[in-house]
Amino acid sequence: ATPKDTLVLAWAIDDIITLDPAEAFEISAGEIMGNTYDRLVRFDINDPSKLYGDIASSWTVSDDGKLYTFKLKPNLKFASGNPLTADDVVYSLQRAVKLDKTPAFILTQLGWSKDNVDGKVKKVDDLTVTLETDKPYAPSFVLNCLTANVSAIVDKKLVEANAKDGDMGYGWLKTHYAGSGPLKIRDWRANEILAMERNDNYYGEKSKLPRVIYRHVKESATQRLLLEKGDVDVARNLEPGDIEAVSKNADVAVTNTPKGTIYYFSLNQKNPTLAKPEVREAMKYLVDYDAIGQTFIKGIGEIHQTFLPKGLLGASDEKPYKLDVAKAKELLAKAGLKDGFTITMDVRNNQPVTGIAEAVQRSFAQAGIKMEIIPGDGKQTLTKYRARNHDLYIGQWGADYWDPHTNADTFARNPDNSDNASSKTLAWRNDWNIPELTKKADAAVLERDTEKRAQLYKDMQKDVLATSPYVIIFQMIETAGVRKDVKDFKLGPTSDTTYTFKASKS
Amino acid sequence: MGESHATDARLSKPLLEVEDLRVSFPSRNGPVEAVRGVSFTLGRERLGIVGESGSGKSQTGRAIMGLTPPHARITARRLAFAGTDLMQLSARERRSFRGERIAMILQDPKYSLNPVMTIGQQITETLRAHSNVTRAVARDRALDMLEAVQIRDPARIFGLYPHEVSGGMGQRAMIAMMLIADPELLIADEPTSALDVTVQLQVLAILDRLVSERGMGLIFISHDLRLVSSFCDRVLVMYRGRIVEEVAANRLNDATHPYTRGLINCLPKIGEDRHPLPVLDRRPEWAE
Amino acid sequence: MTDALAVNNLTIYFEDFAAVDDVSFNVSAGSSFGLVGESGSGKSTVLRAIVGLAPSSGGEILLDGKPLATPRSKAFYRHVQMVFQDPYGSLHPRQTVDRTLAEPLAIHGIGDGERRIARALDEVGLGKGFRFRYPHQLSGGQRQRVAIARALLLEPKVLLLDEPTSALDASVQAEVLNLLEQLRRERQLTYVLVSHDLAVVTHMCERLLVMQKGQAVEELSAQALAARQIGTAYTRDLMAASTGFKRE
Amino acid sequence: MAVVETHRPGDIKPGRPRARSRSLAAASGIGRFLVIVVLTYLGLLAVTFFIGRVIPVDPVLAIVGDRAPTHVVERTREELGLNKPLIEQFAIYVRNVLTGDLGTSVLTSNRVIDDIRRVFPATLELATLGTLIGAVFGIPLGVLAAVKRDSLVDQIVRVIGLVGYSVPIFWLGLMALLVFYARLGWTDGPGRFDIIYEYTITPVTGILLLDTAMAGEWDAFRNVAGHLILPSALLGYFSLAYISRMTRSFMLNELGQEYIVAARAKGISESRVIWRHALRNAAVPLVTVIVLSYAGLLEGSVLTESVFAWPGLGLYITNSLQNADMNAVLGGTIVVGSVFIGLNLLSDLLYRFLDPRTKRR
Amino acid sequence: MTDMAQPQHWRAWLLSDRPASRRQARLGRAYAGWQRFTTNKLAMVGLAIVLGLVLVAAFANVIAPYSPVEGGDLRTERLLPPSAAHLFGTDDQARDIFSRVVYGSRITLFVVVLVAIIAAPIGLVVGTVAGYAGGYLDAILMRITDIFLAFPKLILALAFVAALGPGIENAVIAIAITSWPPYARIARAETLTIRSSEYISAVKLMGASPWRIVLRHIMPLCVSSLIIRVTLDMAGIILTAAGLGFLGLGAQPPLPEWGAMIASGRRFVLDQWWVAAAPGAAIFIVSLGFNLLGDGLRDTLDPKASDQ
Ligand SMILES: Nc1ncnc2c1ncn2[C@@H]1O[C@H](COP(=O)(O)OP(=O)(O)OP(=O)(O)O)[C@@H](O)[C@H]1O
Ligand SMILES: Nc1ncnc2c1ncn2[C@@H]1O[C@H](COP(=O)(O)OP(=O)(O)OP(=O)(O)O)[C@@H](O)[C@H]1O
Ligand SMILES: [Mg+2]
Ligand SMILES: [Mg+2]
Ligand code: NI
Repeated sequence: ATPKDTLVLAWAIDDIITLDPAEAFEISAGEIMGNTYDRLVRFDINDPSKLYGDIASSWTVSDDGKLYTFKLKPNLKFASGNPLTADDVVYSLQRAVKLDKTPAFILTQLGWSKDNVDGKVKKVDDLTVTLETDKPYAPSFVLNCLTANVSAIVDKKLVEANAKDGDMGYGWLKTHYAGSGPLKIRDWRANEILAMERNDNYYGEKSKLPRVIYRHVKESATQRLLLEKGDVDVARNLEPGDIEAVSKNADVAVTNTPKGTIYYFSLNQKNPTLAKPEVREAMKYLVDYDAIGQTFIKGIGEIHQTFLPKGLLGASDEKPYKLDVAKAKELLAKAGLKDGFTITMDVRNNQPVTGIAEAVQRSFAQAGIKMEIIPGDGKQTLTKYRARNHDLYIGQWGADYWDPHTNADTFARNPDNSDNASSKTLAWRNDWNIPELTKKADAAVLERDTEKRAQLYKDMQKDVLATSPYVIIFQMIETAGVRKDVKDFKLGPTSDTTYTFKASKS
Repeated sequence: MGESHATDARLSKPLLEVEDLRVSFPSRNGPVEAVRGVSFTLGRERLGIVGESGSGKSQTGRAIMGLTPPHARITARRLAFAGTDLMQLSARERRSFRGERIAMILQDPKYSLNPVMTIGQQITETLRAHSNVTRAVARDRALDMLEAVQIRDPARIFGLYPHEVSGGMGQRAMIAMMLIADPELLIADEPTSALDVTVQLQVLAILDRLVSERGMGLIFISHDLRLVSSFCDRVLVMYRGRIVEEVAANRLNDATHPYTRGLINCLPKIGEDRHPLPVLDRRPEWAE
Repeated sequence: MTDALAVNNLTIYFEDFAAVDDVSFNVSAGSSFGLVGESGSGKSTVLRAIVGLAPSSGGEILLDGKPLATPRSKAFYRHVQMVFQDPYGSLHPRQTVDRTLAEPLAIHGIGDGERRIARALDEVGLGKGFRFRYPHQLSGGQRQRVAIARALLLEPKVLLLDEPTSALDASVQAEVLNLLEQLRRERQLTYVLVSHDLAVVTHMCERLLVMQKGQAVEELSAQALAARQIGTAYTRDLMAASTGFKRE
Repeated sequence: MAVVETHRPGDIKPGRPRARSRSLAAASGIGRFLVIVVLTYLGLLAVTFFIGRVIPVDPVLAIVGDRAPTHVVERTREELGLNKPLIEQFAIYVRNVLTGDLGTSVLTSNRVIDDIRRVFPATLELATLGTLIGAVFGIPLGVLAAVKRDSLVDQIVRVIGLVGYSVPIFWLGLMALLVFYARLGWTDGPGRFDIIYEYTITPVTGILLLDTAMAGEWDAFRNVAGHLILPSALLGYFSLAYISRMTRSFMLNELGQEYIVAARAKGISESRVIWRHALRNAAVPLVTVIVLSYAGLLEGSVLTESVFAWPGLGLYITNSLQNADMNAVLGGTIVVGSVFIGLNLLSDLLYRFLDPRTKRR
Repeated sequence: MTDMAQPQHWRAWLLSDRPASRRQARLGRAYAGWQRFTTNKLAMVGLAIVLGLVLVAAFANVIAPYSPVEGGDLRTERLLPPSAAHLFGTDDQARDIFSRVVYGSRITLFVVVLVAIIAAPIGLVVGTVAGYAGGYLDAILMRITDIFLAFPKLILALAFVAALGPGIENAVIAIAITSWPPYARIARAETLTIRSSEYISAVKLMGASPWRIVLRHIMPLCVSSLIIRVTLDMAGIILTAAGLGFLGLGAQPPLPEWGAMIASGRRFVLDQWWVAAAPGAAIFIVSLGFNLLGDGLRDTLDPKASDQ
């Protein structure tokens, strides 16, 4: 059994490698950051298009659309007891840019860099901060960037006290906590446990439970056992079969929410066969979407074929493709591949991608395409993918922040297709050279009229759907099994918006 | 008192009676008879058993001890020790005879002493298995016994492990181990064949003295006719599991059986110039 | 005339232990020389040193007056062969008699194997029936005969015999000793025979060397021994022990 | 997985080992022994290191993630010294190790040494209990089987052993969890203890049974024990299978020796013949078997650990390996190597202690 | 009548202690071994299982009612419990598990045979050469062996598979690489005792070269204990292969490798137990078969054991 005052979640948290918000970019780390660090703004998890001030009480955007002024709430305090002021906000944003870790691009895409950020992010007074962007981006885009974890506010005093050799506390914060969120991190033992406690200095509604603990459990079956036995309150990595089973359990409720993650496989255009437009199209007809939807992703995903996941601005729910072997064969014949061909697919060793890959393998076979599955550990297939050495690659892509640009940027932009390009977008990884689309994407992010902007994205999705080397299969639905005595546990649309501090137990 | 008592006993009844003893081992091609109807009686005397390798000497000795491997079959019309029929006894009763009343010295001290127990432990163990003596008393008795088998520094040897002593020393320790409980019958299975010739005689001298002093019966198994004839009172000659001849030791040269005669003759002797040596011409009827 | 084999001041150390300490003797061609002594006195080690199986730390070994090369040449092995003590250990347990005997012929590239093997078996008194048996199908005496046949196949001049009969029953011993004598006569072989049994050595050899703890105690002729013309107490002890038990 | 979970020491054959060929310490003198240890270590490190570098996984990827821009990837690569020649990287690594620095794990952000200090006791506790169970039950069973050779008891013991050798551990583990934890509720579930005790238990040694007992936290102790039952019983079963089998074979060998006949000739009781004489001799090779099987368990049993969500060494190394977290893998390998060398030494010492023949006069 | 007499005649011919030809001697020896082997009932069971495995592998296409890789309709035929149509039920790709298990025997056999013919010879050569040569060569070879022994086996295998890329052939190589050291040790230990035996001295005295001695005289003697050990290890090899498959690094899908089948079936172990149970049972039975066979071979081939 679990303690009354503690919410215990079983979750695969082995992806956490750091607790520093300027660096953390993994799914579970995202959720921890979301619960433990405040930021200027957040979006409403019930309607992600709505933004509200977190530590900002209000903000304004200048007419030229480049200067953002934030007013902070007064009398804020960090968990450490230090007051939270504009200094901390400026420090945090500058720090993220200067450290330039992986998620820093979310901020640097606003035109900030190591060298100029001191001039772009400025304190006006203790409760006022201004941010200046290099272009008049859509405000929704800029503000959404500020909801990301990389924009979280760290305790300047505390961090600096632990800094070494001017590393801005980088070494220390990897394993420590310096925030002001509703929960504070008490303890992290990699691959074992992450424990959070109520932060009594939090400005808003305090956490109902004094303690929230994540237990690292990898196996779905094990999670299910623990959940059914009441040894955890929430199980987070249940697979379809287990979901079905726990949903029959009277003590357990199943909750879910669509996530900003989509699963797709892509065709490397370096491979001349795959570069043929007919082949690209044929493959989209060679996936048994329905069967996959009813089996491998039942309860954890729904069929989705466009590159913007549902819930993002402008997301389109078009599903023109379904299994049609005859049509595919026709297309292949047109491409001069009547007798099919042989191809490999790099597949990460986990579910549901392996199952889907096998299903795809079978439907490919019907059209004479012999597909060999090359299983690999995650990092292994990724290494290959990033080196553009694959034929087919199956994987997922999750939104980095809640704005359509995050996916447009990677699926539909490829500013430099040379081998040593600086940004290795998905288009780049598949050697898909698309100057036209790139321009469209660049324009869309500057469109300040939300309606128009949404339309731009809709158009792009249509293009991508028809011509791209991506076969997008489904959008993830995150599902959790929750014991009945847990109240108000709600999964957020992004990883950093699952707010465990709102949960309580009866 | 030992001497007179022994004499009485010798007169009253034989120590060991063996009649039609058979030992057979099952094998795929039917049972293999290692001992095929051996009969003899033994008083308080030195009885030698000779014969070539595989003739069943050891198995005879082991059958008397009850140490035949479990899968073997033993039958005997009579196998009695001091009047008690050994065949009728339970395993436990049989065990109580072993060591205490009948003891056996095995051939090779290198393999017959437990390598991980000290000599002293192994000697006192026999004693403590049969009588309720304290550790200290057992130790004293063991030291005495070691001295009796001509070990010069008993206290030191007592604490040594078998590998730390020479073959001759080990053999003496073995003798001490078997004699400490004062058995009435000692079976010595080739007790000296692993030893150097010079040591061999010393060991035999010890055995000889013990027999004459304690009045115990001795079965001396060996393949060395010359040794047996000079050491024992009476000799049984075995061939293929049977006794082919029984002679008084000092009359060995007058043995009648061609097998026995052959065995004696085929040995080279110093100072005799026989080229070629006579060889044994085995006849099937000997085995009948 | 030079001796067939001469051992001069041979010394052999195993680490710090002198297994053989300054031992010398000569064996003239066609004669038989005996080495006696108790277990561990270094008899086998001397023989093994001659054939190069034991390292010699000092002294020299001359064959027909010529010092031996280390390692020994192939030709050497056609000149000198050895028969070991343990008939159970000296035959490869997984090889038939035939295979065992074919081996030396194969190594030295000697043709006509069929006939030679058949003849060798005949010579040692084993008929055809034994040719394809495995060692476990042979008795000790038969094995020793195979070992002798193997040694003879290379037609050596010198045969070293390391206790060839000590593992055998007395009756079998007589057969093997007779065989060895007969072979020596027929082939004019030179023997060096090791034994712990004085009787065997005097039976077989003209001269013998008594060893104790790696050292030569005394060298004497078989007649001298039979006549009890013994120089050392140790040899006298050995002598006494070999006559049987004497009750004081 | 019997092989994976327990190392079958290959060189141990039933038989009375007179001269033990594979004896690390038999190398005369401490000096030579040390040289051997150092060489073994270096070899271990070199092999691990170069395997780590040829694995087609970019170690930087584990740190910066998939989304990182090229310049971040390149900078990180430089920071980690991964752009230097392999030999140089290896030299640097060895130098650091010599100064006692195993480096930092990129996955956990901790010093590798701290990580290992955390995960190793978990494995240690499990392996120790497993081996204890295996020895306590396996030895008597093996003895019994040998004494009653070819009887029903013997067959049963052999079958128990064979089943242990043949059944996949991950499958059995899952089944055991299902039955004893989920259905019957007799034992506690995966993990080392229930969350309730998360902050009652303060790890001192990391061996929680000890920690809780020393702190007098008996509730926690009971909970920890409850969690240990299944995995340790499982590992115990596997080592039991192995130990009983080896015991049987050693005992059969000893029971065939002449000194057993001699012992029986003394008229001592059969139980004394078996336990005092035969087993005491069989114990000599047996300790090596047990110690090496213990070493196998200490290396961490990835599959058991993964089924029981046990935060141990095996999982740690496997996980690090899959993410090309080479500092952690190398650190783990050093520990495993040390365990192996240390236990080999221990088995050698025990061997010398148990077998008087190895002592110099 | 003749029918009855004939076997007797053959038997006598085979068991003759005076074989008249090399062939008769060899056959006789084999027959005697076989006879000893047949008295061991458990070993016969083991042999039957292993033969069964070989037969099933050979006739997989005849025995299996369905294709092992092409499944039925995902919507209707997925995860069906055992029934007359699907003896062992179907898996998550709607494939007939019985057919997969049947075809899987080929892979298992492939792994087992390949590992045996890679690892055992390596171990044999390293061990005998080290043992016979002694000195530096011995020291070097044994250090290398020690290093490989000091590795956690599965992790070494994992590393190799990771380095070589997944796939059944690479898994085999990885397992072979991790499993030769014990063989080398056995071979070396045995060589050390054989080396000082008199029959080796005798061959040396014939003037045989070291290579000849090692190859023709020592190796054949080490082979039998190696065969025993390899047979006993077969179970372990199958389990390691399954473990690699379980960790996703063995066979590539959709190959019906038993370990990988358990790995994918393990997700359903709580509700659709048959998915993991069938390959689990297959592994268990085959492992058991090899173990029984190994035990029997030990009794037959090990001269020490057969003396008892
Ligand atoms: N355990 C056994 N199983 C089968 N046969 C056996 C067994 N023990 C002994 N034999 C057989 O019994 C016969 C007699 O053996 P025994 O040991 O009594 O001979 P021995 O006269 O003592 O010979 P040695 O002088 O060689 O010691 C031999 O043929 C032997 O093969
Ligand atoms: N390879 C070796 N290493 C170390 N010591 C050895 C070696 N070979 C022989 N010795 C020692 O050298 C001494 C002489 O041994 P050798 O075998 O020559 O004796 P032996 O006279 O033939 O005895 P036996 O009659 O028992 O055969 C013995 O003490 C023996 O232990
Ligand atoms: Mg005997
Ligand atoms: Mg000798
Ligand atoms: Ni292992």
